[in-house]
Amino acid sequence: MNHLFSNNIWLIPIYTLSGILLSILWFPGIIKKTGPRPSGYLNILFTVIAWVHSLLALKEIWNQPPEFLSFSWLKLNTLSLSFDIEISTLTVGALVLITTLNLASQIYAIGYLEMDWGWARFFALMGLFEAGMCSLVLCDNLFFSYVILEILTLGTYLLIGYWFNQSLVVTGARDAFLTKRVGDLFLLMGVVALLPLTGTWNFHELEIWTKTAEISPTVANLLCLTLMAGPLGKCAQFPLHLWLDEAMESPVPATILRNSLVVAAGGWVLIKLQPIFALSSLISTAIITVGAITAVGASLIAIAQIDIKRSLSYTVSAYMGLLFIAVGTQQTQTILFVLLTYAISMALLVMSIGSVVLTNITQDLTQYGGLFSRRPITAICYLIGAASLVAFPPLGGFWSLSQINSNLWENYPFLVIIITLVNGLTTFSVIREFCLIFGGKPKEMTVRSPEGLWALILPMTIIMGLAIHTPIILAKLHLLPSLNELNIGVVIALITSTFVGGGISAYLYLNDKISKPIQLKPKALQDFFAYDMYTPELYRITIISLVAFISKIIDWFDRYFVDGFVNLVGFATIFSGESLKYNTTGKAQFYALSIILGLALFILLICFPILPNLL
Amino acid sequence: MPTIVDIAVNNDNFKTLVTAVTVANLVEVLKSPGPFTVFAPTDQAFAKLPPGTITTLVQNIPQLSRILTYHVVPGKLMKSDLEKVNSVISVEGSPISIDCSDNFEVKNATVIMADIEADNGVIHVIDNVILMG
Amino acid sequence: MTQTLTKISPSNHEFADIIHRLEAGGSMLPDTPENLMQIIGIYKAYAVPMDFYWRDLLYIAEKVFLNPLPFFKYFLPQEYLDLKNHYAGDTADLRVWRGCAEAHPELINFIEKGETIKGSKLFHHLWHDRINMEFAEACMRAMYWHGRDMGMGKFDSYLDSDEYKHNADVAIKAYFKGNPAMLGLYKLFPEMFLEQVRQLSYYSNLGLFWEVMCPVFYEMSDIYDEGGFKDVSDAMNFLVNGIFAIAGRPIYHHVYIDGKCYEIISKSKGFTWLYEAALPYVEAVFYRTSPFRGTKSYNAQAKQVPEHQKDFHYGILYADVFPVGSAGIPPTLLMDDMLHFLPDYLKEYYQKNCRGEDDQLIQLGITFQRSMYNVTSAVIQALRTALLYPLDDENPKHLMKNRQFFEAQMDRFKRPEARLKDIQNPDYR
Amino acid sequence: MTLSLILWLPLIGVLIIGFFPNPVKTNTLRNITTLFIFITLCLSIYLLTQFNLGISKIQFTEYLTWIPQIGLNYSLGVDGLSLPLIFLNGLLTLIAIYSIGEKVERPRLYYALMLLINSGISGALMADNLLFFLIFYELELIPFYLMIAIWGGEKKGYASIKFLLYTAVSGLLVLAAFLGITWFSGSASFDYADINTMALSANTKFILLTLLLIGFGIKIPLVPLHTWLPDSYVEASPATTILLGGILAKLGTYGLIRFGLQLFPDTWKLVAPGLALIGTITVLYGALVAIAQRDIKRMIAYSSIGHMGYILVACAAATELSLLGAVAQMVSHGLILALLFHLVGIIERKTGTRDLDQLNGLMNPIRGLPLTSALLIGAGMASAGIPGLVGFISEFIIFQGSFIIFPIATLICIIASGLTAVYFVILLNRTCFGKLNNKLAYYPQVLLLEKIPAFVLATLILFLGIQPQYLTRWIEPTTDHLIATLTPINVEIAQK
Repeated sequence: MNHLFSNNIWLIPIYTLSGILLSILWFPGIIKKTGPRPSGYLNILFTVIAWVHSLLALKEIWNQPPEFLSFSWLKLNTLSLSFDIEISTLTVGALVLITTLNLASQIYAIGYLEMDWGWARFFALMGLFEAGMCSLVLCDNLFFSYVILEILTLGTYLLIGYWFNQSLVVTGARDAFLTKRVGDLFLLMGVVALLPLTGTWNFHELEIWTKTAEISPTVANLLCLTLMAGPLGKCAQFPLHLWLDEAMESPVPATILRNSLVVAAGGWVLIKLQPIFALSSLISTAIITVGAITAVGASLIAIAQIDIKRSLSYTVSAYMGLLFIAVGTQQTQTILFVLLTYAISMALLVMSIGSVVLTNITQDLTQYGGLFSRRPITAICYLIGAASLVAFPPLGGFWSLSQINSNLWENYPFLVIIITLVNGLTTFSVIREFCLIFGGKPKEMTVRSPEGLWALILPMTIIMGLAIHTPIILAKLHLLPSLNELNIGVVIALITSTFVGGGISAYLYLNDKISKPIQLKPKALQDFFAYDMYTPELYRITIISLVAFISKIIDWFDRYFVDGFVNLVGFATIFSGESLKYNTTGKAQFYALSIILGLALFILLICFPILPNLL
Repeated sequence: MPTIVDIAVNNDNFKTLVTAVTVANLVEVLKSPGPFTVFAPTDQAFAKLPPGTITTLVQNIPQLSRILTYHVVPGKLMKSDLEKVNSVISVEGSPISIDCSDNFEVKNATVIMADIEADNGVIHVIDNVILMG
Repeated sequence: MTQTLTKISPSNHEFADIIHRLEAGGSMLPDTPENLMQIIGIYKAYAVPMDFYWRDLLYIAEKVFLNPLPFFKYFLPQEYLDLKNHYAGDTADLRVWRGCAEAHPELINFIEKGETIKGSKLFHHLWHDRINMEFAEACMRAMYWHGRDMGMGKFDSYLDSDEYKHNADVAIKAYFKGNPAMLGLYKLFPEMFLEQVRQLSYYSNLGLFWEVMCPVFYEMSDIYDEGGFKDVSDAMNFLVNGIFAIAGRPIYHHVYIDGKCYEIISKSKGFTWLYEAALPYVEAVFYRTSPFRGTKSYNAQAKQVPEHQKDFHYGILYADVFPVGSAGIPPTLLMDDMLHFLPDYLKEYYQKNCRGEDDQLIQLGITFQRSMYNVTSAVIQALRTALLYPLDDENPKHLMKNRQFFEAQMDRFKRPEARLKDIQNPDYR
Repeated sequence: MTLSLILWLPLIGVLIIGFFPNPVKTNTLRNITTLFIFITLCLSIYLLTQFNLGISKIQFTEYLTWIPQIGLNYSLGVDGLSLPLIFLNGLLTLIAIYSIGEKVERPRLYYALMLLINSGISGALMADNLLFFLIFYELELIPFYLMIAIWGGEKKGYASIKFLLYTAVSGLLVLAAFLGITWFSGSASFDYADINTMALSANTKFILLTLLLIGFGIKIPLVPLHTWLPDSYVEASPATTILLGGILAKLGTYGLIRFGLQLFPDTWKLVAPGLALIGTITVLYGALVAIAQRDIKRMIAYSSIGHMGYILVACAAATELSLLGAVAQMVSHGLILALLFHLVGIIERKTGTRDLDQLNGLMNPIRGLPLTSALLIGAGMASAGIPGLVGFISEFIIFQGSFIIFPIATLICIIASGLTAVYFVILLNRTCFGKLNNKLAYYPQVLLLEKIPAFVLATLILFLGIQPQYLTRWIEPTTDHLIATLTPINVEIAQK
């Protein structure tokens, strides 16, 4: 069988990388007379090429055993680094998903950023993310996974910092970079520590190693914890979740990609690392705990937000929490399933929110209302996105959540309750947004609200079609769990939670008799969630002020103690006083003097060894 | 008694106004029983408008009639009636402010001859064309 | 100025100097030859893209109409390039401009050649070597979105009348005749289509507004080239007269489907250029618009976006021009459009200042800001003429009314972000 | 001959510049200097191509007896340790010539000193005779001192004297150590090849090594011997700082490996834990103090202290990998630091300030310094160890190499590289991001002549980051050989 496309699958990141390089030609410093839009068109073209390539490759590789390629990068004495690639249905399928969503968000950007002059930078960075995620998916090597994650961290910094004139953008970019970097550095520690133990970073060889590994539990626990920390930051889990909310300052097309895929990239690495996690007794508890806390906490926070985009961003954290739970309970297949359905529906939700914000300016939920009749396409896209996110049969989220819960019921009934609860809360939250935006009566800022440009609507409707068809496609491919695999009681509980959550929300927010905004009693509790459980303040008074304090202290120490001591000893001050005097009077003499002094010293030094002979 | 239109036609000071009303097909309306209160700008008032204004208006009848109807208020309001109010609503729909504290002023125009009674209303002659806004 | 001041005491307003200047018949922009040269030069550079804007806006409103995938809406057909301007050329209703009624030769030349090479429209479009129509649409959207809140004219409320809905319905049905899918969609979501038509009515509105401004600006440039304007207030007064001359120009929305004209807003509704287009335009575009995404956070919790539309002050009179050229600053599009058509004397002028050719975009942006302060001054003076009293009125009470009007106008520039103070300084560039 | 050419050509340049008839334009002088440095750079590239990667010994040797009475010989040679640094020296001098701006006061002296510095550093790196090395090591002080004292900033007098005193002490200590080495080992000359320290008593070796460590430690510099560095770096002109930080400081680590590790392999294991500790402290100290700075040049100066600490930790660990990383880090740090200082120099010249509280929004593509900012982001990220840039791979090799010997120290170094990211993000956010201040934003443009050096450095940083074998291949044979002589010791330490 011809494997032209799948064997050359490594070209896919190359396509987008060439798009990035070409974009540089349209930086505003370089083009002076024409505009920057060609860079966008070019990047889209390259994404289309990548998309077609990955589709053709998927066709070739379908039901074939995985293949492995390896490119040697750097060979050193005791270290050899090679870029390993896994070409399998799974990885190529992920490529298709990435290129599809990136294509959609890039086309969306044509509309959303039609008045922006920074296209070259924006599309180059989108391309960077696409290239990064594609390589991450293909990559079968922990070291390079780390490298890619770290480059994506820089990418996040630059992409969030896209509108760099705005101060909140700048702090958002900073926080995202630093938070992710903290995770990355833990991962780096794990990477560095792993090699002496295993001698390899290749995921498959690591898996083989784990079967025979004999390491002390402490080492295993520490190792696994550091390895977990990287994805923890990427997936915006407690306590490294803050950046995602601040990242909402970036343009919506970037948010589409970030909320649906970039956060999930952390999950992907986690899946790859799962064999190693089996070594530690502690780690699965840790992962589950983090996931569960985040899932419940973030879905509560989401409900308390008044900002459209922020509310969604906490839903992202909540879903990534579910992902962590699934990883902690070793459900690899199910995680991939969750990732797929989640990515599509979240992309759809962000797209429809963006299309509303673009025409109505405000992002405050309390200023919205009454858009359904005039924005039905957006509203329906939102609804489909919401329905396929949560357990709403027969859409994607229903199947993935049902499968998780059915798998968990035997051993982890407590987690089933948590997931069902989170599902209910999330439904409440997304329906709340829907009712506030589309339901009710028009307010000042929503009096006029036409549907947007084709570049927004077209990708949105296509992704909507994809969301609707996901279960059908999966069923065709026999990837959908059959009903007898599922635990009916658990499934019914899930569906009930969806309808109860959605129903209560719709009742509260569509009912004119209940005064808005709805206040939770006591107010302090609402504020607690609205202000993100005061984590920013917590960070400010702990880590940030600690580092600032220590650095101030050491700086003081350096200035007044170390340097002061030197000055106290006196040479420097005496000479400098003198030299300053000379500086102001006659420069030449002073320099001559210093040269003579230097030379004398030098001659003395040279002659020093023969001095004994002379004596 | 003559109608509002008759009074205007018979007065040499309202040539522009009459032409405008005729062009705008408002003659019939102003001949109808009404009653109306008309703030009638004199020819000098029209002449104060910058050049071109009238040309454009004459070319565009609906727009012209809108300006003209701004000078008309439903009902028969004598000066004594107008002294009691701050503003009245014109036929065009926009308000006209009235100030009788010193002179009898209608917006930025001064009434130079008040209370010319007609069969179907009253005319107040003003020295400026008044405009909405 | 002395004349007014002898009759009433000086103003204590923060911008007393400027108010006194206005009372003397001047502009908010200081009267210097340099300022005059700048603003006229930029009017010229603005008029050429505006010639494209109004034609394309009308083309979209009248012909593209409800096309769901309007990929080619910026590709102006010959018919619209040849469209006769109602206020220029031999066929004009009222001749304001001495030139031709069709698209300006410089514009035609740019459409054909661009800044790069002669090529097809598609090539120039893809190469972004074209007029940035997106900005014109953004101005339209600003008028549309602020329309209700501003409460100016009767245009906006008419869009919600039954008569309008009926007219739109007829046109929509005619447009989608033989397209059951779209007709079905229309049946399901009539409001969605209606809202689009409302927006298209604003396309028409702004197109008709600019159709007038375009020849006025050309004319000013021509007069200046002939040595016509002595000072800034001359230029302003020319605008004031223009505003009056054209005030009664009808604003309407006609749609042409299969050669048949559908009057969605007929001329007989009596909507006028001054009340239904110019004043809302100035309010929505010069004053309000919406915060640039590159300078303000839209995050609801940050509260950087005002709660009420009336508190929006992000138009050209308030905008910070320095970030022009970076991401998230929409006026860059307009500045880029004007960059193609700068008269030589302005190019030379920019060459001498700051970074010369390299920061022309920002320099011309600031010039544009100055010139728009002059246009706003013209609007303020025109309003004063229309609604208040002559500057040389004998009655102190009337002068006081004028004073109050000017002060109220200047109050809007008390906000810290207003650039009124900056443009007083010739070194602000 | 090539080595001698590299050494002497710049000195010929000095003569030409010195005797060039008056009046002479600054540009002419600069072109002459550029020409000579360019030829030396080409020669060093020629050396790189001719370098035999299969040989771990010193190559291209040249030997002339000079003053046999005191054992001083004209002995030159290069190996994988010095060759990359010689190339770096040529490159950075070239960069430095173009990073002072258009106008130079007293150009004749300035360019002569530049050439002198270049020749001196090459000499130190090529010298194969301890005393010969020391001559150059000391000779460097005078031109650097003058560079700081004449073309420096406000407190140049203080800074230059401090620099002179510190480094002179460093020289004295090294001299003492060298004398002791030859004296006690009874070598016939100061020639490197003649020296054998095996026979010395453990105590003697320890004392001699300590002297070397302190001597070179001042030059690197290590905490707490570092106080000369921030003052000199900040007060010196960007050109001087590039040479100071980019290459002169590397003489310290170079000396440490060449004369410390190589001459006292067995004693090294005794001091290694201490060195690792000092290295780690230096890393943390540099990073933490950098966070507190408001002056960008001072911030980068402290960052440089921190980055030199990694090299020390790597040297202490002394595994094949870590030593390779150490030398690679010398080169990559030289490149990155030079780029950073060059860019900071541009920013200071254009905006007139280095204060983080005043700078803002330089990314503005029209009124700001967009290219400078873009490259500053690149350089900052390279310094913070983002993969794909040369800083990462060197640091990674160091971490991986040192981890088996000093796991805790390595982990702390990784944490410190997180702190590096903190201050670089502060720096970038304040200078590049944000909005330009409208009152100040009338900065002059960056000239092409200033852009080119930045481009060259940035290209190298990116290229070597993606293709690091072009960095490591020259170094590897030498460091492998070096470690091969130490292997038993390593094993011993590892078992502890």
